[in-house]
Amino acid sequence: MHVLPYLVAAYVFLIGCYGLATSRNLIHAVGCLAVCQSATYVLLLAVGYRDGATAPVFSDIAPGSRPVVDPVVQALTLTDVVVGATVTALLLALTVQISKRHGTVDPDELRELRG
Amino acid sequence: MADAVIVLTLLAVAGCATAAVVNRDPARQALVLAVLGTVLAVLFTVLQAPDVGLSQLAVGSALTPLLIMLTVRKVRRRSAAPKDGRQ
Amino acid sequence: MKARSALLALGEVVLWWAALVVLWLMLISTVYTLEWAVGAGAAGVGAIVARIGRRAVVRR
Amino acid sequence: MNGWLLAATAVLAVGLGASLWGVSTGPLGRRVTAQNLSTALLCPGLLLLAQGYDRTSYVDLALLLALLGPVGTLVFARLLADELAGDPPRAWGPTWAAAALGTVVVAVLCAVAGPGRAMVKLLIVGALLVGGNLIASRALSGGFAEVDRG
Amino acid sequence: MTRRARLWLVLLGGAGLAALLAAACLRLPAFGGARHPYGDRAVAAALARRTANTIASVNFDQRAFDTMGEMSILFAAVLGCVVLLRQARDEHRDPPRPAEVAAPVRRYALLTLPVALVTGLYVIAHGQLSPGGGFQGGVVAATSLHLMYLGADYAALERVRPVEAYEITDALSASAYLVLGFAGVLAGAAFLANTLLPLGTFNTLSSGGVVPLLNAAIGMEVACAVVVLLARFLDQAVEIEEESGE
Repeated sequence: MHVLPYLVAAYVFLIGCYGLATSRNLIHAVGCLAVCQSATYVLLLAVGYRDGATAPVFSDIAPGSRPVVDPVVQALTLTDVVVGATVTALLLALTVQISKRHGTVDPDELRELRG
Repeated sequence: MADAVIVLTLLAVAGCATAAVVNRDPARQALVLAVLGTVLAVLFTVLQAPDVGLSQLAVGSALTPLLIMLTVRKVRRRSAAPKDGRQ
Repeated sequence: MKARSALLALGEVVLWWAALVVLWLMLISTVYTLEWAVGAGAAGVGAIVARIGRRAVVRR
Repeated sequence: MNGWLLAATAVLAVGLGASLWGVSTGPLGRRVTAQNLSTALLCPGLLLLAQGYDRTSYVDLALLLALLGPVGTLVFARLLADELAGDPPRAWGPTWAAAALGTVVVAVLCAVAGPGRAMVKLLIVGALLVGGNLIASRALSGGFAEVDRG
Repeated sequence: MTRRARLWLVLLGGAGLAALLAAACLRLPAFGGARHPYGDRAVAAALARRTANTIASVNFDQRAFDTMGEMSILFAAVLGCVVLLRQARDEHRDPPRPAEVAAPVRRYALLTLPVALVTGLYVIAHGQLSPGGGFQGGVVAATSLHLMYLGADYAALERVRPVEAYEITDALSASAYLVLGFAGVLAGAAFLANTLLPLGTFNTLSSGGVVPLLNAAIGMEVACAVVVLLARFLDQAVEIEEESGE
């Protein structure tokens, strides 16, 4: 239990990398990159967790009444999620452009085209 | 008890990530990614990060699938269209 | 006829606005003046978009 | 130590397992149905978690999932309409079961919350969840039959 | 390099990386530990500025400058998409035929659109109080508009969403963030310092000084950015056709 979240984050990152390296379709590769990104979210939030604590949001509890988890990593992750989505969009736009220019989205075929 | 639900969601995230990688068809992968987004949101809730959970829900449940499916449609329509001279 | 349709449109927007203000009041936890103002503004935006959306679907 | 968390764990275990298994195997129709059911099964879990952690502000998560989950399913229903047209998924049994689960959870939580603004919020979440899921199922089983492209 | 050789290379490198990651994981502080020095200080600072949601305080007060960086990444990514997905010279627009959607789905879309929009605005407005904020609410509000495409058709969506207006609002709200930052400089404090406005009463909409305003600016920016982004993708997927006889 003490290392399980970290190991899950590492596993998700590695499986995403494996998918990226073996992908036959650029759209699938972008999806694998999204999986890699989610590994960072899991890692960051796992670092900030505290046993028996609750969220550092005091709209419905009195400050100091309960222990709270680390807000700094949550703030890092929160912006990362939305910005990650726009980066995914940028990569998908590149994929559309590649498909227009070369007529394929298979990285192996693209490599052959370059020569 | 709180630990049980954390372990459960962590394993679900790992399983979902594996499924997202091994489903090679982009449309099917987008379906798995939509579920992965929701599962991640649940994980963030049990890790006491509702803000991040909201962010993940907003992005993962509708926005990312829409982007991927629109790209899939564009790429498929191109390859279904009559081939031009460059190929 | 034009005045009547304008009246109907206004009625629709006002109905949506009222419904959305009620929705806003149900989402929040404590009610005070600024909350009313922000809620009314947001509900106004929602009501106008609802009206434009319905017209875009019906009038084709 | 906390009955609500226990209930949430049970609901989440069923929901996560079923949606994960359904979405990663089988024909396309079943996968889309599983994606739709993941919303219907995980949203009650989130509501129970909010109650279990004794944080009313966590209800916003369930609200957003109830709003956006069906939207996500509509995306797939619309953009996969061609592929789904040949074999429209008709899974009304699981759909009604998930809707019943959502209704029961919302009803129990409403009874605990007592009359007030929190109860109305829960009812809104429940209405959006059940309505959204039924509509999304309807959309999957031929809601976009006349859409060829666009 | 053949596929097989590449796979072996990936597996070899992956195994090495996995070993290193596992070793690092074992040395990390145990999950759920009680020691969070930065977190405790951030909570204290947020409460001192009367911001109920500590995460919003970290994003828009303590680390407001970093959030400006995030915002510029967002802005640049959207700009990149607009450039990449513009209509090329050898393409033409072919408006799609009106679609007939099943009546219950259309009614659902028309009813849910305002509800989702108001919920998105609620999430933005209460960002510094309850979970939520500009990033989340902006995405929800932008997504809600696209119910018009899902429940009706592309022409209906374009009625609700004049893209030019959203492009302008995107730029305006991004500059609003900067202007709020420079207002701090003009007032004699640092860039983006939270000294401009009274801190207000804890747990109300006007608490936290400049946090609600920055939050609203980000909300508008994200909402408009997502709308513009999706507009480009929808244009490409639905409307823009290549000239067939090239």
